[in-house]
Amino acid sequence: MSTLKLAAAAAFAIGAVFAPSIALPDEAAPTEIAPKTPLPDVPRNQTLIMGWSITSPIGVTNPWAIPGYTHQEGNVFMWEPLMYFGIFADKYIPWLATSMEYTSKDFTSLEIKLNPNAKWSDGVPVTAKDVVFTFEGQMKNEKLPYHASFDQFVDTVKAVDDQTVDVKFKIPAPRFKFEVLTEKFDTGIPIVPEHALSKVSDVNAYPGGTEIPHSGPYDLVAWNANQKIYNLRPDWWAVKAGLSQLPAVKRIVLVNIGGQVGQNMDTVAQRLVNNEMDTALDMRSSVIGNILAQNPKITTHAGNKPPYGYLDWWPNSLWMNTQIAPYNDARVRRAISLAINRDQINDVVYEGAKIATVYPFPLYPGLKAFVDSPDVKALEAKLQPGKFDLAESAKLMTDAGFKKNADGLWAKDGKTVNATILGFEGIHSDIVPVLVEMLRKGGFDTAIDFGADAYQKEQDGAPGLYMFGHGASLKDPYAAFELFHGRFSAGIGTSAGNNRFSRYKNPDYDKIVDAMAPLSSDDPKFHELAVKALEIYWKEQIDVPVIQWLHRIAYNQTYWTNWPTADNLAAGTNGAFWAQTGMLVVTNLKPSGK
Amino acid sequence: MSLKLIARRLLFLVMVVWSASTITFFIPRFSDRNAIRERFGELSRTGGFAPADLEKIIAAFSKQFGLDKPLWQQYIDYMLGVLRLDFGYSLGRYPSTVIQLIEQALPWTIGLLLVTTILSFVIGNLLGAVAAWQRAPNWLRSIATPFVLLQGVPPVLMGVLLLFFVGFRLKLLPLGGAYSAGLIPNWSWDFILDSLAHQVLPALALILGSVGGWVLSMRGMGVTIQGEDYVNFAEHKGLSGFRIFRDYYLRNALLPQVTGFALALGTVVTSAIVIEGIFGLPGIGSLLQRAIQANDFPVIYGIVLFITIAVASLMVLMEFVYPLLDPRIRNQ
Amino acid sequence: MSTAVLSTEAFQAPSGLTLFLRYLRRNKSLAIGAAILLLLVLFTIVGFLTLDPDWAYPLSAPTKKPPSLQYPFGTDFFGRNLLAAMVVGMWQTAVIGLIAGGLGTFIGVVFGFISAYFGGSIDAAIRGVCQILTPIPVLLIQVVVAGSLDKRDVTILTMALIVVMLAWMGPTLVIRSQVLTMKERQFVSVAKLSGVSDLGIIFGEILPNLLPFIAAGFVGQVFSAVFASFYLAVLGLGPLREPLLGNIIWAAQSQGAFFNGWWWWPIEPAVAMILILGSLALVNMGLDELANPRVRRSE
Amino acid sequence: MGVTVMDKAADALSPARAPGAAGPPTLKVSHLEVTYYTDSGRAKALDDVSFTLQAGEKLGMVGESGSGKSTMALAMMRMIKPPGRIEAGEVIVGGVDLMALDDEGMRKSRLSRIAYIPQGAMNSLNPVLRIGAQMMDAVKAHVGAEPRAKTEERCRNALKSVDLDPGVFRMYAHELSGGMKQRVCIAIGILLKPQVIIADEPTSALDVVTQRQVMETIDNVQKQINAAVILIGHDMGLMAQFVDKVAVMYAGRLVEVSTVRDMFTAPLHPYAQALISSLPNLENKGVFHGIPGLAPSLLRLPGGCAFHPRCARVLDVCRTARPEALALATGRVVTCHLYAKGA
Repeated sequence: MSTLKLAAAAAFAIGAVFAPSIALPDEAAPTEIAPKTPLPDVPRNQTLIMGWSITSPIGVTNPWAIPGYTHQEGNVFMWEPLMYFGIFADKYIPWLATSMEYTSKDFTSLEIKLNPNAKWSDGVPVTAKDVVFTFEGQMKNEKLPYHASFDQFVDTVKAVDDQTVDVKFKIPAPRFKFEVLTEKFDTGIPIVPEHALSKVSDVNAYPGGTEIPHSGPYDLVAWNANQKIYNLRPDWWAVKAGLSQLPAVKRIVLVNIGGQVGQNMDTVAQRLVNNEMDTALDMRSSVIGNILAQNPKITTHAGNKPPYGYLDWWPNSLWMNTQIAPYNDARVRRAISLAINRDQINDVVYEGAKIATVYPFPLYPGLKAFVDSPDVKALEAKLQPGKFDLAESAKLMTDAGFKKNADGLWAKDGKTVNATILGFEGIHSDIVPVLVEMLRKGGFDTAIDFGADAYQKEQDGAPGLYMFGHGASLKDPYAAFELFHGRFSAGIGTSAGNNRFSRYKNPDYDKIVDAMAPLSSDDPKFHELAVKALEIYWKEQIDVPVIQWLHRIAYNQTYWTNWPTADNLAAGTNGAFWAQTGMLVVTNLKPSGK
Repeated sequence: MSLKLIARRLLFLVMVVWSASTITFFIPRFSDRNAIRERFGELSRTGGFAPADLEKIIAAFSKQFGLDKPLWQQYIDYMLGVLRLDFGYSLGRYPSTVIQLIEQALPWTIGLLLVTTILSFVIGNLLGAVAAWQRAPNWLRSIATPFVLLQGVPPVLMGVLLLFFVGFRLKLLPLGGAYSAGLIPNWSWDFILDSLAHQVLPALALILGSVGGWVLSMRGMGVTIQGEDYVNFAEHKGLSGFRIFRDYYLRNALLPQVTGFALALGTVVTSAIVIEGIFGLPGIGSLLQRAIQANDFPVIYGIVLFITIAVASLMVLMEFVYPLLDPRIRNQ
Repeated sequence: MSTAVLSTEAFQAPSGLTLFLRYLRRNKSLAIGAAILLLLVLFTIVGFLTLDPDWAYPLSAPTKKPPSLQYPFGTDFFGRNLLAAMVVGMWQTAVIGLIAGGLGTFIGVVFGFISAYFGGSIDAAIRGVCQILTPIPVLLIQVVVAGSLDKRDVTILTMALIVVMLAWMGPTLVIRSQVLTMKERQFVSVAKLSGVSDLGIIFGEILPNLLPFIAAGFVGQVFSAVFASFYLAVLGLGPLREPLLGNIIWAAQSQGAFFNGWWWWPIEPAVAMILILGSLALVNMGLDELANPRVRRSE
Repeated sequence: MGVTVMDKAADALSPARAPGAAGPPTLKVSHLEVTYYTDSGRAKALDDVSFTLQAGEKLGMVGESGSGKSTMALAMMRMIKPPGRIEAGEVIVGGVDLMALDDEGMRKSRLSRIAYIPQGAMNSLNPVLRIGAQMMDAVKAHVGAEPRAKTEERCRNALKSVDLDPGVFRMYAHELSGGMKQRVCIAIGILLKPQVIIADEPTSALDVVTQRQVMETIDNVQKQINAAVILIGHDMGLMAQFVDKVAVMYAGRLVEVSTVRDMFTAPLHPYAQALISSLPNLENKGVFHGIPGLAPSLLRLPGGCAFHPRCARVLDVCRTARPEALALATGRVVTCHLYAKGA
């Protein structure tokens, strides 16, 4: 290679190395959102500072920008649904819609009436056109989160007039209004502006930025790697409509605490204690108590006593892939459950708070009523799903044809049970190590896997055991039971339905669930079926319910009061500012007067 | 310096970049992890996302990102991209491009990384040189020892300790972030001072950990140089201890270290991964950590390559500076 | 100047041991380093003899107990007896260090020899590869690899392999340069003339003279191996159930140990690490002096 | 004890040889003693060495390696490093006892009173500093503030006086040949016109031609500054042509000091005799008489005369009694029992 060629090649490379700029695709998100003119100063006591680890691409505010968009990082302050649901008050909170009523006995049609005052940030009124656009988008665009549900249930959507929308369902959809059209926790859909998105070529790639018209009370004004800043929009329609006072929070600063959810939490804790933040993402059980001890101004949903939090909607089970040996054997599944000492879990991980559970759903008012019903109580007494009994566990394993090997581990023809538990670093790093040791004492060959690819593996059905939540039931047990329906029992390697990892298949069980589907939860027949389903769930030990999930959120009352707590329901929502109902939490805050 | 030499050096640079990009391209492929799926996993884990028909969506995106092409073709596309410093889209944070993510992160660490690298180089080498200098008093020579030991403290712990005592208990310095919440970055003094204050603890954590390495290598070097005839002759000449130390001993002992300087940059970035996590600095380190967690390999390539290129270029730069420091190289 | 001239007269020189001890007296770093290492080894051995290794795993003791008579090192959030954890952890750390260090040095020596001894294109190739790989931030790559690995494959052994992967260039270059200088020495050319085979020369003549360098190199390798594996573990990329020193710190960190006042939990593994790395560093310095005659002269 | 004898001896012979200039000797070394504390025991590297030298005199030091030549040079510079230590003795240069000076004083004396021209000048020069810089800093370290031009002038002159092109001033060590480097060292050595110059095997590792040139250079510069020169080396042949007196060392002791002529025609000490006869010359060309036996270990010196195990003319007394330095009427000094009775 001649010197000159070398030089040329090298020069090329150097050129590449130091190339100042490269062409960015036009639909790409902006590198940073900085206010054109300096922002007006807002005093600390009118500013709300919240900590979260922000991961979504800068500039993505369009709910249909997939997969960049998440409601969890402040976007809920810009977008509004037809209705909210106040879980602890157990009531609907009408919002863009004044009413949503099923207009047929069999839940096959629904009428939505919109609030005539509703306006987008650009002054254009929110009308039936927007609702129809939103619904039809979900129906057509298969990249959107609720495409599947719309595809399954919705037949047609019609705008009767500017304020009225008529929805026709293919099959009875008694839960569609609640599950899909109502926002609570992390589910439900916001209404998007037809007049803006209909002009966009690819709605999934359009970031939205600051210019996209929105109906929520706050405008995004700044966003870089460190933080997002929202300013209050004084002309928010909901004030005129009498749905809300003019919010006291004039500015929201969402601080990016970096790292990964659940990591480096003690740094965040210290910033909370030093009043650098008003609230932040939920804390591990080990940290929250200490936060309260160090700063009396800080409180939690449960005040300042364990468990320091409220029930989240994701009770965690030890899921088992029922298509993989030995987890295809109900006796083994039961044996694992018997090896788990739920009281010890409460003591070791949760300072004695009663967190361990035997249900695949959270005990919110509706579900609490269900489990307190006499027949469920009787069933529980009979089956003792929470029993800890190594002897019985051992017996079941022996029946299943296992023998203890030299290391005291259960083995069948030389191979031990692969009981590696998959979990998520951060949120599971307290409970999984404990489970692992319990199972090991029960003779199972355990290990921990906090691989970032845990979720994918669970999807593919590669592993046998994994810690995961049941993001399903809130009002009635149907959604939880549906997780185990046979139609999600795809073969290993192909993706099971999302968050449905047990791949359980049992025609009798499916019959029951199918029978429940069209029934409303207050239907006595529904209750009867639900108990049957629960019996199978426990008898068959489809998975091993371990703990209720708690949100231990620190509320710093130095600058802001009226956080939603057990004694003060506020809007009746949960206190997570990142949940779909987060906007209600913020707009209900009152200044401490400091 | 001859054109040929320059050409050779630059070729070296190209080779480095090439091998680095190749390594980084193939490593993440060992695992059959799919970043798109994991992004949805993340969304889904936090409950916000529940499409039943994931496979379709994932396939759609895989196509968009060209992940459906055969590996060799992806490799070629990727290589062509590298030449343009274009690493394409982040899989996990579409529609951001990798370069954008790096651009977003860089301002918050570039200063930190450079300053810490330089400071620990200077401090470490001075201490190391003194430690090896027979004529220095023992107390002076022993200053280096604690730094050597401090290497055993992982940056993460160093950071936590500093945070807890200096930041939290004494409230001397801010607890995290690149600047105080609510500020808008600008060039006013207030802002600059504010963000500097936020960099002190992370910088300290990085420096304390990395000085030891320099001390060790410099000490080794110094001990050798000290035996050289010209150092003895310098003493025969009746030079003062300081002159001998500076002109005859240090200058010669430093020469080999200079090359190491470039390499150190790479190491610092690695430590930055944790430090930035702890101090909530949204810099290259945190970016890389997330990327690894999410197996967002375009971003992983992007960063590793970015660093490698930086290091390699720095090395080449050193190659050109070196002759100025060492006349022996000059006319070869 | 040579102060002691070989003597033919019949007088018994002081025994090798006494000489070595006297040498240690002068080579402080080697002495102290070796002493600490010895202590650590003792600690581990005694530990294994007196403690049940299972205590190093969760739920084997009451949780969050500060150091006490019953639990000299205290216990952690998960009910590990930290004394046992230290014992097992150090042992595992040592294993990684020795495997990785040994492998790295071995590869280094082999390549170094081939490169320097046979020279020519082989030399050019090996040297080129080393130089090209050097600027690539090793730890960074290791982090990426460990991060991409299937967690079930992450064991003490794989940790070692990950670490060794990019750690052989250093020794290769050192050995290479040393062999080059050796080649020029009298005794080698003499051997060559007297028709000793290449291998004969390598193993008979050069290798023995290189031992100090190899030893120093080995210690250096162990050092970086221990450090790297430790680092990966601290990032939570290690085999999580094992009480690797790094893992313990990782676990402590993930439970906000400091904030919660469980200081002993992260501090103990850190101190252990300081001792290990510190002693290795000292020994390394010491061996430098042993290996490098220049240095000895100036000592 | 023998000390007095020695002193007399020294004084007795110095005027005899000094070209002109009587009065106090430029250099007076007495009872210099150096011990190395090695792992395997104490080694007396220098044992009761005394001699004097007048300005303009050239003394050649010979002896097998390990006999203590270089140790003596270093001791005179006070550059003995641990584990070595100067136990006793005086080194008086122009009336000043170097051993009595404080460290700073000694530093100042180096190069200005007593200069050392290193052995193996190959890497005695700092590779990264220009020759000029290395000369200038030497000067600056001694003379107080003086205009740069003046200092530079000194250096260029020094270079001239060793027949080096002044251009060398701006060069680097690696640009010079071995001989040139050695001369640069000499030039540095004479920068401050010291009264004593010690050249420690200045010609080792040089080819024969260059050796001559270097020696001549030393010869010239000495004449210019009329310093006392000590030439250390084992090449008797080369010595013979350049020095006035030859001193033979054995096992850390000065066994004989004589004029070149006396030494080569009629060496007294059996060891000296052996050395001389081992040189090839016209009479015994081809025939080579080595010295039987090996140099003793300094760690375990034989009792009595250290040379007795190898001595051809050994007496019983040699095995037991340590011989003293004897100043003979001829003005020669020898340390041997053979001549004790004669005295």
